[in-house]
Amino acid sequence: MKTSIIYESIKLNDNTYIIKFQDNENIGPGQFIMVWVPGINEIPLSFSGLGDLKEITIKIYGKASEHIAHLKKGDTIFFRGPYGKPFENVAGKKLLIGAGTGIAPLVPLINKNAYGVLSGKTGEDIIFQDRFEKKSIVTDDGSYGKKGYAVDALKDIDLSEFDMIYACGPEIMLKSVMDYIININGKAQFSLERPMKCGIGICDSCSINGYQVCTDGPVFSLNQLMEMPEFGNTRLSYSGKRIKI
Amino acid sequence: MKTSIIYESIKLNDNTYIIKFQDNENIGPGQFIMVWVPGINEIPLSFSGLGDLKEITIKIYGKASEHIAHLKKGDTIFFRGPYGKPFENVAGKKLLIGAGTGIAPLVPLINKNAYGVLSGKTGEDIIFQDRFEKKSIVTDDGSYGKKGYAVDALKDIDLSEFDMIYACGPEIMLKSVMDYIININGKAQFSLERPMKCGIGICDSCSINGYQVCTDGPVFSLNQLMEMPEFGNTRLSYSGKRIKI
Amino acid sequence: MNIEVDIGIKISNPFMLASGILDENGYTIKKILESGAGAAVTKSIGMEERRGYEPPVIYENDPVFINAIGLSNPGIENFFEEIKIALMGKKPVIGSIFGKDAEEFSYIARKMEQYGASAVELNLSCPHVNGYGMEVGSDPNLVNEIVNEVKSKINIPVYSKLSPNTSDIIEEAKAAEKSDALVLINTIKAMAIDIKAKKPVLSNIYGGMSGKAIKPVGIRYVYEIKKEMNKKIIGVGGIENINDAIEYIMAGASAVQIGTAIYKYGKNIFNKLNNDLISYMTANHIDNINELTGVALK
Amino acid sequence: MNIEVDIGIKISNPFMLASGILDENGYTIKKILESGAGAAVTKSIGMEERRGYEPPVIYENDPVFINAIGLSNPGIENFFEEIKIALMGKKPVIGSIFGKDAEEFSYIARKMEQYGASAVELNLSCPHVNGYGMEVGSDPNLVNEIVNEVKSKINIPVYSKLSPNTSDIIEEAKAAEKSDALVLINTIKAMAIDIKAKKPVLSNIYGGMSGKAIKPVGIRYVYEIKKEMNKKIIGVGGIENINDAIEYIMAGASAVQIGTAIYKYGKNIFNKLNNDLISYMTANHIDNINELTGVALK
Ligand SMILES: Cc1cc2nc3c(=O)[nH]c(=O)nc-3n(C[C@H](O)[C@H](O)[C@H](O)COP(=O)(O)OP(=O)(O)OC[C@H]3O[C@@H](n4cnc5c(N)ncnc54)[C@H](O)[C@@H]3O)c2cc1C
Ligand SMILES: Cc1cc2nc3c(=O)[nH]c(=O)nc-3n(C[C@H](O)[C@H](O)[C@H](O)COP(=O)(O)OP(=O)(O)OC[C@H]3O[C@@H](n4cnc5c(N)ncnc54)[C@H](O)[C@@H]3O)c2cc1C
Ligand SMILES: Cc1cc2nc3c(=O)[nH]c(=O)nc-3n(C[C@H](O)[C@H](O)[C@H](O)COP(=O)(O)O)c2cc1C
Ligand SMILES: Cc1cc2nc3c(=O)[nH]c(=O)nc-3n(C[C@H](O)[C@H](O)[C@H](O)COP(=O)(O)O)c2cc1C
Ligand code: FES
Ligand code: FES
Repeated sequence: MKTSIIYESIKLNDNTYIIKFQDNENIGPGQFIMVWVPGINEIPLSFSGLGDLKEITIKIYGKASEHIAHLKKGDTIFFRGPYGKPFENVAGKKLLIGAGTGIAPLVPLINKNAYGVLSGKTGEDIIFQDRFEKKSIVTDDGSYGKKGYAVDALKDIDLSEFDMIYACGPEIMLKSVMDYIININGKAQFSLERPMKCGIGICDSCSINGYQVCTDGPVFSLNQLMEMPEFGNTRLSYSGKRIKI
Repeated sequence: MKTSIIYESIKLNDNTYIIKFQDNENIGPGQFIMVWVPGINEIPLSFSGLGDLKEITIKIYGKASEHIAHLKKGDTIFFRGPYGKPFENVAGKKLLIGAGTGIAPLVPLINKNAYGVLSGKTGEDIIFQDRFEKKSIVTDDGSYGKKGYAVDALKDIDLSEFDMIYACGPEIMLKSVMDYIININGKAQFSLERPMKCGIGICDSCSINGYQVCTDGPVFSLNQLMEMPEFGNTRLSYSGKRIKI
Repeated sequence: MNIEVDIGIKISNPFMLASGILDENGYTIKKILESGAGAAVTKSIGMEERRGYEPPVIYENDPVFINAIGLSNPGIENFFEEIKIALMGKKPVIGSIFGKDAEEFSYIARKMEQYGASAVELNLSCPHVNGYGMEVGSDPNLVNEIVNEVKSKINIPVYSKLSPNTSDIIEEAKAAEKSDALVLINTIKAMAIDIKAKKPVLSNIYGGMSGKAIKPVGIRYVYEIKKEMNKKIIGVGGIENINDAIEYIMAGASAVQIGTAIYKYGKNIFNKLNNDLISYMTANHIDNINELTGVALK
Repeated sequence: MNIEVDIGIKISNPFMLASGILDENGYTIKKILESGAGAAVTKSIGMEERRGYEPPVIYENDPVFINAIGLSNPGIENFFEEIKIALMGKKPVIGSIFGKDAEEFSYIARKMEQYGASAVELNLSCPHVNGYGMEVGSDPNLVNEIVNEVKSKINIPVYSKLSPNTSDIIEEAKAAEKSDALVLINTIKAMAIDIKAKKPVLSNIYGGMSGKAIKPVGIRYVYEIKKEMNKKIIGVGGIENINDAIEYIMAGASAVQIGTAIYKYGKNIFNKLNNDLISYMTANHIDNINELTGVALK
């Protein structure tokens, strides 16, 4: 297990925090680590910052994320990794689509050529909007930006002008984005989230059609996903029971 | 376990053979290998030739040495190693003292500057004498060379003219050589033989005064040996019982 | 050249996927079969859905690998679809099962047969409900009862997978004598402490050690049991390459299973093992892999 | 800063030489003590002189290390001189002993006490004469009898070294409850086959696995037994560096023994462990090493 000392903790909103810590490992955008909270749990988290000071952005869902979100300067963070295949970062124009904290792993891809589509349930869920020069914002309840889902925001954008589309968020949102862009722009990369236990391609809990999200992913190309009938459709629960997404 | 294919086998006398086999390992003079005869035993053997074609010279004592001595071209030799610390090879004049097959590990040290003292029970035991330009030969029964022990041959030689003395043979012979040269020439290296089981410094069967012959030796300097009351005096038997040498 | 082996069923090569590794989702099993495995064993399935333990469920520090998945499984009634998907891989799928008594084992075994499994593997190394720290497999009477009961109820081969956490595996093996093959070995109970956290790493504290570190224990059990009784044996534990597999075969195994090595070498390890087996047999003038089974005993 | 520990006797640091490694010749033991070991355990000594097995007696392929020395020893009557020499190292020498019954054990233990040993360690993991494949240690009644008998006959501390080749080590540990400390663990039965020779490597076929590969099993036993009973424990198995030693201590060990690692790091590993312990304690603000014993259980 690796450890690092927390350098800084920044509160983004009621339940979302940025945690910064020193780590010299060379990590690619989209890769993740398994963060251990001794005595509680171990969860996958990706990076919203990839310099010498690494940055993770974490939303509180349960005990483990709560514990990590509340780490303070000087505390120790335990983790293993980095794991998974990173996004391929292109030189040209990029469209970054992130739902909620799904925008976090896309943050390292932001540059002058990036256009952001940020979605959330409410305005509270929208983070990192100030990092983008050009962006669209949508919320389910219309409390910030336009009312609607991420895919609705895409309808106002000319997708053909982008060299690569990047998307990260709940699988159901990714599926709707895929269904929409499939006929317009074939160049897209999606970062998937499925329940993870081992993180190293051995337990089968994160699998999708024979691929392990933890090792073959979490980033998959549009072409790969098109050949996965499970995508947006079914997955295995923590116990291994096939359930609808 | 490493393996090599026997390239050539040469009979030296009734019970002594040279076995040659390919091995690219860089081995120093005096180092040894543990040769395994599957189903029979495993024994330490040093090298009489250190080129790309390695050469061991073996005298038949029991089953294992018999089996190895009778290996033929094309047969497989099993071994592990090399183990032990090698002789330090000096540039100047060298005196090489070998009793019986004890001369074998000294062969790689032979050059223009080397003077050989070869001893044996009978003339049959004298091997490698043609490799030396200058030499003395002694046998216990006087059947070849002068009658006497190695140490007797030394009495006719001006030891002070040698930059280094090298000796290998039974401990009792090494002890008598040490006792003789101790006041004349302090620059000497001795290769010891003690019962070996592990060859890697863990079983304690080859030990002498806290040193392991397999890892700290088999080559020791005169100065080291002078501080070992066990030398030429007592050793442990195969079972671990202290016995007189 | 023949690399087909017979373990009650014929499998096209001796390399099988071990239970519990990449064999929960039918699609993954299918992919493993397509990657060259001769057969695949499913995750161990029980009567009821079981969540298993919370992460961390693995500790990895090569050569040490410890897991405590905790027999998470969807329950036999929910496993039909996965088998159905896995069978699209067109090679034998073997159902691994666990239960608390002979009745449970035979119920699940019958289901596996109905679902289309080619054989069942009895995981006799799981925790026993009626006794702290005990395992089903360390009670020879219970093993005997389970094996006989399952054998009498189904028509596909039955394998018994034994635990190395015992003082007398030979007694266990004899109790499982009616099995068509013995599978040796399951993981060795072990644990790791993180000294910075000053806490055990696994949420369950204890786990099972697998991989490279346990190979010499697996080889010993295969050899020891092959010597004692003339039973088909499937070897498992720490196989990472063709030499490891050959070592198990020489010790007495007719086929071998691969688990932990997959995290190091990926699913493609099966294709590689097949290619390396052919090269090995060619170089050593071996026509039939079955010739090698148990040669180290001679 | 205190690194002295109490295991019935006080030792100046927690690092001891394990039985069977460089401890047959008194001079070697002396040298190990001079190289920083807090105490040294001798090779296991029995009633009679025993030749042990023929070479190969070891198989080494890091991380796997297997030995089958076969309890070669000079017999207790011939061991006096070695202890005498070893004691010139001026630190505690602990006599490891084995026998077939309580009477033999206590006879040898008394001799060890007379020779000047500071404690005896009962090797309860050696082959039992009255039963094929059995070990003294897997018969709790016999263990109990031996420990009680030895305890009643000598005045120096008695340690019981238990075998991991068992299904219920807790039962064994309880049978050895009267010991002043438990030593965990001995080697795990294992073997290796050379696939080119198509033969087992060790002349005895089976041997005991030690080193890195067994550390997680050792940690598990120390932790499991410390949790179950409040006994002093000496941890052994796969310790190669200070982190390994600390892991054992956190699992519940008061002291640790080092064996196999010596072939990799030499006798000087003891000096290094001492230095690294001081550095560790300084960095972690620990004043007394005893504070760390069992912290992972809390
Ligand atoms: C590859 C990968 C990368 C990830 N990167 C990040 C990241 O950078 N930042 C981040 O905040 N999270 C990230 N996640 C998600 C994160 O791992 C989970 O939020 C976390 O496991 C929750 O753990 P917990 O123990 O706190 O909550 P749990 O106790 O597991 O969950 C509490 C409740 O919240 C629900 N829940 C948990 N996670 C989510 C979720 N992600 N979305 C919706 N509902 C959820 C649960 O179903 C449950 O009802 C990533 C996941 C994956 C697979
Ligand atoms: C470091 C080292 C290097 C060695 N190098 C060589 C070498 O290059 N060539 C070589 O021939 N030998 C060498 N030896 C000696 C060799 O290892 C032994 O001769 C061998 O172990 C005998 O094994 P065996 O099983 O054939 O005979 P065993 O069955 O062990 O012995 C049969 C009988 O011969 C006696 N015997 C065995 N070895 C010797 C011996 N060396 N001297 C006198 N009596 C003996 C035994 O006591 C016994 O009575 C070396 C030994 C060591 C420790
Ligand atoms: C993550 C993991 C999960 C496992 N789950 C099971 C299981 O459900 N049933 C079973 O019989 N064995 C299970 N095992 C044991 C393996 O099938 C195998 O016996 C063991 O890992 C040794 O083989 P290996 O070294 O090739 O992994 C599991 C092993 C691992 C590593
Ligand atoms: C070569 C060798 C010989 C051993 N001999 C004995 C012995 O005589 N008595 C004993 O109790 N343990 C013996 N052991 C076991 C060790 O004392 C120790 O319990 C085991 O090796 C685990 O520790 P390690 O991994 O540090 O070596 C021996 C181990 C080795 C490697
Ligand atoms: S998390 Fe285990 S296979 Fe992906
Ligand atoms: S032969 Fe074992 S210590 Fe030298």
